[in-house]
Amino acid sequence: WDEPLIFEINRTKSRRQGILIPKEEIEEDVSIPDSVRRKEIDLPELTENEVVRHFVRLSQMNYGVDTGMMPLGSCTMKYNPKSEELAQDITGDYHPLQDVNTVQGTLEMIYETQEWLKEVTGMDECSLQVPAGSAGELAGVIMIRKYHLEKESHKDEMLVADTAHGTNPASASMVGYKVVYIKSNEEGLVDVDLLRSTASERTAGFMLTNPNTLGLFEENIGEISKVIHENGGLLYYDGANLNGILGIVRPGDMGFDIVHLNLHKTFGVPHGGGGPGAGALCAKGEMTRYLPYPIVEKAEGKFIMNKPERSIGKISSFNGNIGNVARAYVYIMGLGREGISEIARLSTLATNYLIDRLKDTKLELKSPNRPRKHEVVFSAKKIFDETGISALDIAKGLLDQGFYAPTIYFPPIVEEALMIEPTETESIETLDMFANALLKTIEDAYSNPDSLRRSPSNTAVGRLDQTKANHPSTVTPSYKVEKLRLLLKNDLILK
Amino acid sequence: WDEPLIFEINRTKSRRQGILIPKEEIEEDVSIPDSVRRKEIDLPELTENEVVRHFVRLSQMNYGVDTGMMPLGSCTMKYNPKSEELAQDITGDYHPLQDVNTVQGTLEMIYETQEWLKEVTGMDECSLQVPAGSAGELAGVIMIRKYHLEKESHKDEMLVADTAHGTNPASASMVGYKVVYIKSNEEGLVDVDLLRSTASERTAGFMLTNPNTLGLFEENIGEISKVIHENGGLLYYDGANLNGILGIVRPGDMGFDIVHLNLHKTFGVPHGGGGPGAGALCAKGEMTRYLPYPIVEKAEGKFIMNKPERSIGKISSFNGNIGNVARAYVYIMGLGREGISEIARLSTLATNYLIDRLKDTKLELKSPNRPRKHEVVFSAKKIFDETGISALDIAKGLLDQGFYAPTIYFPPIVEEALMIEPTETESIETLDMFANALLKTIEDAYSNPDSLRRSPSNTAVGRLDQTKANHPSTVTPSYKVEKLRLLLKNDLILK
Amino acid sequence: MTHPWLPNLSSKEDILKRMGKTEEDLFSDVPKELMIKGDLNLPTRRSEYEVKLRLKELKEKNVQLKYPPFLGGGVCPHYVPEAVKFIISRSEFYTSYTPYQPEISQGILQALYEYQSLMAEILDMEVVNSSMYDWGSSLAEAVLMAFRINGRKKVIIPELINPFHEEVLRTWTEPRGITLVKVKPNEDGSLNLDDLSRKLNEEVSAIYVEQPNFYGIIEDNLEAVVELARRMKVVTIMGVNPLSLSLVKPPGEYGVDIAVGEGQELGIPLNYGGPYMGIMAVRWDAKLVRQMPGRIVGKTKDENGKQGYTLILQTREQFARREKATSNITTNESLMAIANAVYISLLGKNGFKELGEEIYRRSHYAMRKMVKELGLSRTFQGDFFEEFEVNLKNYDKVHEALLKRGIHGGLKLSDTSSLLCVTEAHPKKAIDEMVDVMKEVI
Amino acid sequence: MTHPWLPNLSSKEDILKRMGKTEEDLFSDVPKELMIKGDLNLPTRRSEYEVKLRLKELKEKNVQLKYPPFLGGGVCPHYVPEAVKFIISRSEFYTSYTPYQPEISQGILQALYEYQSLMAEILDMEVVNSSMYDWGSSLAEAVLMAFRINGRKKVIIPELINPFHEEVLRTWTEPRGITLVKVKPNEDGSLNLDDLSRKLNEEVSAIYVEQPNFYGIIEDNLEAVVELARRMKVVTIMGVNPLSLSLVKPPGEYGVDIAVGEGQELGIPLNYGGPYMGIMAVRWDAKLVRQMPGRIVGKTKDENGKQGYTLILQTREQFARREKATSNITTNESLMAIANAVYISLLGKNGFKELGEEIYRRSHYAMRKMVKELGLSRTFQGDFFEEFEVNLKNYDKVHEALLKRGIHGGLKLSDTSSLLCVTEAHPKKAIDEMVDVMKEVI
Repeated sequence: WDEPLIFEINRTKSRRQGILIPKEEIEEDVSIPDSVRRKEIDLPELTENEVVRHFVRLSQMNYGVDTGMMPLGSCTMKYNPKSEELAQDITGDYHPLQDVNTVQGTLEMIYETQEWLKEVTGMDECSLQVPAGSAGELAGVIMIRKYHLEKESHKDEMLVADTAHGTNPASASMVGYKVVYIKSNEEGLVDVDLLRSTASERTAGFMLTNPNTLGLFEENIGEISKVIHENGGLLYYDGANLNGILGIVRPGDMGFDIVHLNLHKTFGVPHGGGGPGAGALCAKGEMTRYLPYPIVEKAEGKFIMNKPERSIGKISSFNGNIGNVARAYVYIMGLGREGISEIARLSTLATNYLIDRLKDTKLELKSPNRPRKHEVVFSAKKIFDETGISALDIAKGLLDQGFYAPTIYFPPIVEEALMIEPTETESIETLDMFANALLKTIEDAYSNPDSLRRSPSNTAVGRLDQTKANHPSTVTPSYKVEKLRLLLKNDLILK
Repeated sequence: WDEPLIFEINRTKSRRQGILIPKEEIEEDVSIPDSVRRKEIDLPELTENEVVRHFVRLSQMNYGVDTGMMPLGSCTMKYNPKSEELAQDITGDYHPLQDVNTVQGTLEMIYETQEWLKEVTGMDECSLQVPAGSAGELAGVIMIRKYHLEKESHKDEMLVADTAHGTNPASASMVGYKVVYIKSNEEGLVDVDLLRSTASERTAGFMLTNPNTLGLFEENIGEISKVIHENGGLLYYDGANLNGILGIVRPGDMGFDIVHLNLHKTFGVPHGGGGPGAGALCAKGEMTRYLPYPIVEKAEGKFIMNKPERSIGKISSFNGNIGNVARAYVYIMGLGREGISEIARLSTLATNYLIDRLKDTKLELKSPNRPRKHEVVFSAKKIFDETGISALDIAKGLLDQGFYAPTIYFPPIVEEALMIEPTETESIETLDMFANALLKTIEDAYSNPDSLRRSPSNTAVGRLDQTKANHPSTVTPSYKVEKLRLLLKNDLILK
Repeated sequence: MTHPWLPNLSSKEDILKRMGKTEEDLFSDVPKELMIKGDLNLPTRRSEYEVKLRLKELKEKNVQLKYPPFLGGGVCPHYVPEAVKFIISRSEFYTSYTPYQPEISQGILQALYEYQSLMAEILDMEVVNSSMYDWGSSLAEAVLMAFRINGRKKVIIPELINPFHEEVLRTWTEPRGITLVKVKPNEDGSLNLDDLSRKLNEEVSAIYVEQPNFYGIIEDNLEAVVELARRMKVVTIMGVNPLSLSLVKPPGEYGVDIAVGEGQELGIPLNYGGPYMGIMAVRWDAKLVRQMPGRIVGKTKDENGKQGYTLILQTREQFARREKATSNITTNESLMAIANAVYISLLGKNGFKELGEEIYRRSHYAMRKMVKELGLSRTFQGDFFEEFEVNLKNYDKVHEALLKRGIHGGLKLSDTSSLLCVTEAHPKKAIDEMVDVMKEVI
Repeated sequence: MTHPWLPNLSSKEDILKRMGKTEEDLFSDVPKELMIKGDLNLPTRRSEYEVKLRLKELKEKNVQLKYPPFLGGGVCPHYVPEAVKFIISRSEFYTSYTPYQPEISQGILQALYEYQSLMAEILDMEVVNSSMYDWGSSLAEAVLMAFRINGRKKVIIPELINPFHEEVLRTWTEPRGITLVKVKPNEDGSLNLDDLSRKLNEEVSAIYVEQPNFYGIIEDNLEAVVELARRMKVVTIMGVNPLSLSLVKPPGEYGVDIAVGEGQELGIPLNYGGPYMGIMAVRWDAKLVRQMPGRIVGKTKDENGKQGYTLILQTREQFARREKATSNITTNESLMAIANAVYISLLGKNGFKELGEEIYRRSHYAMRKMVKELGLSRTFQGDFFEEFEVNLKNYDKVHEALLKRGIHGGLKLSDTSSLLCVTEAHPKKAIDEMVDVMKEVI
């Protein structure tokens, strides 16, 4: 159905309100002078019923993990256990600046989470102050910068694998580093020789995910680590792909100096339609001194907030997304040691099962004989060449069959890329259904390409006009702009 | 979409479980002898994800007040404020047999609710032990019986208006009364002359709703009360329609001796897809001595559970649907005296507005000049005669326009009845949309009857095969029967 | 004035104007002298936050127990999984109505069909309705059903019947002239078959047995009961705690006619008395099915041959049959049936069994500890599930001592007898602590 | 083994067999010496009930305060309506991903568009992104944005800036060589324009002002600030508490370039530090819009002319532009933006104003009571919203006395200074009780 904009529901403009404000009998006037006083505001006027019904209907026009499989590569869309919501009980009503003596239980939870994350990453210390993965990356790169500055080593280059997530170069660049890409070799792995020849005294560090975004384990990680460290650089681990090795091998054991984790990927925190997530930033050895604060420590049987000696400071205003840290806490507790050690085994199994189911198709795979970890990237180039059906068309075709689409056109080194991450929480039956849906879509590419090109047709809307959406004379980012357009008779160009 | 039966999701029949059982290290064997020990059971084996996803999908194939207007006559499908759910805090975890000293707060809530319901009904005492309206009716009729028995008056007839809800005669009959119907007069009201001639010393009582199911206020209620009481009978108020007079006039003031309330109708408790609701049974004067127990009373600053002197006993095993009583408590508290006094005014306004919007159609109305209260019953007989489109077809046509259907074919005294109750919680905009949808459906009856007869077509399924559903050789009330049919090659007849 | 739940409050005058009417017109048929004058004696409206503060205040007047109470008597404390709460909080379910329009109610219809099907497996019976109010009312309806079937007026019940259910049974059936006859227990607490045989005759409409009975005791010879009843053409009704059926034989295996029970223990909070969930099931027999009260969902197809669900056998119901209906029930406990369905689905085959075993073990551990460490005795010696009775010298003294430590002991059956319920919600340390406190005062 | 979250755990061997592989094959590329040997040092798995008990245990280690703490400092206690919690608990929202597939993500896209639109009205600015992490990170991004626009490296901030946000700003911008210059306050706590003029020159990239500032003080001459900045082609950044905009002029009216702020106070719990909700908005100016970080949802049409919503201006983002992106942000606070949208919609025009007024009144009541009854003084005398500072002889003594009564007083600014936040969540009696307790120790 079509759901009107919230501004357009109460068309008679009668006075309504969706919640009552509690009022105390207090003799105080609002004495703000006219010069700073707000005059008007155009907000909806609706009852609770109207607001609830509106957003319930919107929710029904949305697809989440609770609706079906979301095989988005590098996003780790796993099932979010409902018990995680219980965790709000020890976070929801607590103010971040409360006397620590009044929140010892909450601090204990944070402390335990830090300890557990240290254990699974093989690092020496973790800070949970970073509100998301990319904030963790930013903090990590700032740590690298600070470290080198204090060592007085002049380093202005950050090495980044060409398969890296876009956040890696973006983070490096935000801190002022020049980004130097390391091209992958034929197999889709870091070209160690190239790395060796590129690394220099200018190299501040190397940002890497392992397994990489092709789902391949960088088996030369020992050598990579050696090269970087020999050049005085630091090895940075992008934790987005940790789900492929969790319980099998630890970043700390592979030689990484700094690790960020996405608790909303690997540790089951819901993605919330794009956020909030929660991050962790872990470091080894000397690097722990630079971590963002606060870090919770135990001192004389009491939990306290601590600031590492050379801390880069804070990356968000308060303690980090603790509400979500608590969800990850429940997730880890619920899986326990027994469950955590199965995560990579089962997510890897799911990926390779899908590869097995799709092996006799026109989808192509780099290094087809290497096992994948948490994800796999197929190229639909052959299909595109033969039928004109693109990765985008395939994605839209899957929507019509009740699945969310894989990540497409990423990583950029694969043409017509379909990047699929099934996770360990999808049953074998669902994996089979997904494989069948993909097989059917490929078949359609050959037998019925026109209809596929017009897909999706079973969804709330069809393919959207992106030109209109982005053109300076039609771009519409708010209702305010809609109103202005009406008022100015459409003469509102973004310039 | 099609959602498989829960038994059919894990098709590989692998061992799965949706929740872990907490286990203590206790040395105890399960030593139930083989002769009483359970051997086998066929239950699904699913993870939490599979169970949640299944039921989320099912929920999306369901229509509730949070999805849109449900104009079901006599059902009072009003919006259920979300704050009602807070009330679980003082009911959820409390055992009904707990020492009353440990649940004083909960008892206070029950006590206050009793007091408030006494006030709005004008009765002397209320019992909240009845879990629903019809349970209240049953209890009420048992009270009437016990009262007459103790008075040693031989009374074996229960008078019931022909517009009454089906529960009235059913309740009377469950208690062993002979049901005598009082036909309505031309105007749709109780025919007082007929009542006078029918009432006799055999008359145990008269079960009445006011406003009646046509939405008409029984203005002769004073006379009706006189007739019944002169014959030694009792006047029983079916509270299903209270929403039409709440805050305007009270059953107690109209001469009713016993009143049941449906807290899930008038007092905002959600309907839960058919239940649970909650009831209240209130009585005046002498009749209070017969109420079901427990009733909460205040004694020396403490709340206690009391049993009226001549109580008929308990109608459900424990204290009644207290979880829902607490929701009604929140509802009444949220509206307060100011809001409660507006309920009938606004629900009546909504009904009469709809009548006004529909007045120039082929829908017919008994006593068109009398105002309606909470509901209105139209007859679609003219439309049926002219086009063959029935009330059922009209109902299905509305489904296709995103509305739930009115109650149809009730009350039986109106042919092709469409019984509409908009409630006070639907905005004027929604009322207009509903009126427009109904107008369009009527138009379709004339311009496009075939397509209307095939409606609904925008729903999860089309019209269902009721013959197959109910036929002894195909009736299928459980998966167990499905399995047996398969095993017995369909030779399973219900005989 | 404006109120968050009343959209047309501020535009009342406008709407009336559009209709050319006044508010008085709409109530012109209500006699003036009957109309409420002045304000109702109700509290003034509260904002949501003020409501919450009031509820908090009330909650603080309740005693916050350290552990769930060791109380049973037909309903017991259990852990309700978050997934269950989550599903029944889906407002498409909880704000919906009885699915009279199946085309846009497939969700609740399928969910109820699944409840019926899951409960059918647990009970091993074919036809389960989609809920009554609670165990007590299910039992009452079953007895009325038997009465409709054979017109006889005597009903045999065990002496160790749950007294709460018994009272409901009396309230509902006494007006119809139905009398209850009680059968003595054996020394172990099970039904005395000799006494039963003696009391069984052609005036008897139905025999009701409970599994386990009020003392938690597992009946071990129900085959014989059913056999005796069958000979006399007496309707057999079995009341069950469905959770016990994880370990003991289901009613279907005994071939009983009607099964009743309480679904609370399968995913429903205690709710201080309700909502609970009355289970009712019958054998695959038209005579029984057609006399069964309550709504039933069945599977069928739509016009295009697509599978769908709808209410079936509605000719039994009050809205169609009025005084000839099988019951007056309309509002039932649908949402609780869905809670049952979700919980049973989560448990699954394995979890259901594990849960039963864990409860069995914990309750036996508690009993044995009391017998061994406190020297308490039991009136009946039979094997039990979940609930058990112990004799105390002074219930009140023990109860007060426990309450002082934030522990609520068992149910007072008499001054010297307590009925305890122990489930997976009672950690071992809670049991140990209870026994320790008892030790101090015994 | 079986686990409720791992469907294929028990059929691992079967699946491997179907693939003709072993688990070792799947990890053959991982160097043996790196693989984890033995068990990880993690707790054993807990059932959901055991998790709940553990959380309860932790909660009991926290102090249960009698009232919400009188703490602000950028985030404040407020009542979050049930309807807000209900909507963001709809799992179609909270388990969904960034809406890269708009066709099946219209729900979240429209909801985010509505957030942007509602916030646009509150700020009176045209373009709002669909969230940053919090006020601090929004501010940091705004300063980096100004740097991208004009390449200058000095940023002017008020001395009374919120120190928590200031620290985030420093952390993010220091690596780029950006330096912060502080402007003194007037006696009333507002920005000293003379000092500002003195410090303003052509090296300045941006001026940042807060409304209200850290001491809660309402700035009353921001027109002049914007005017000064415009002359020097300096980017103007205004940080706002959006709730204060119910009473005071919005950034749009001043014509500022960028507005930032914190959405926590509009329907988001305190969460002991987050999730919060970074607001960021810019004027209708291509230069600003194209440099704005974060996701933006726009309205457009589909192939059939049907209205729809999609992410727009994505060429600014990291996944497309990599090191040339406007920011590295990916995961943002979408769900919190929806919470804002629901809460603002519930408040509506009237409720928004009423809420602001009630908070204003209560906080002024508290301040006046402390001044009058306790004789406390304030460092700055300007009018304030929601938060205010008072001087105490001994913060710690007062704090301890309050805590003993279950009351958490204001934030310690120094040994003799406390910053208090009073909102609609603090009943009058809580304020009175706090003052009474303070009376005893002052």
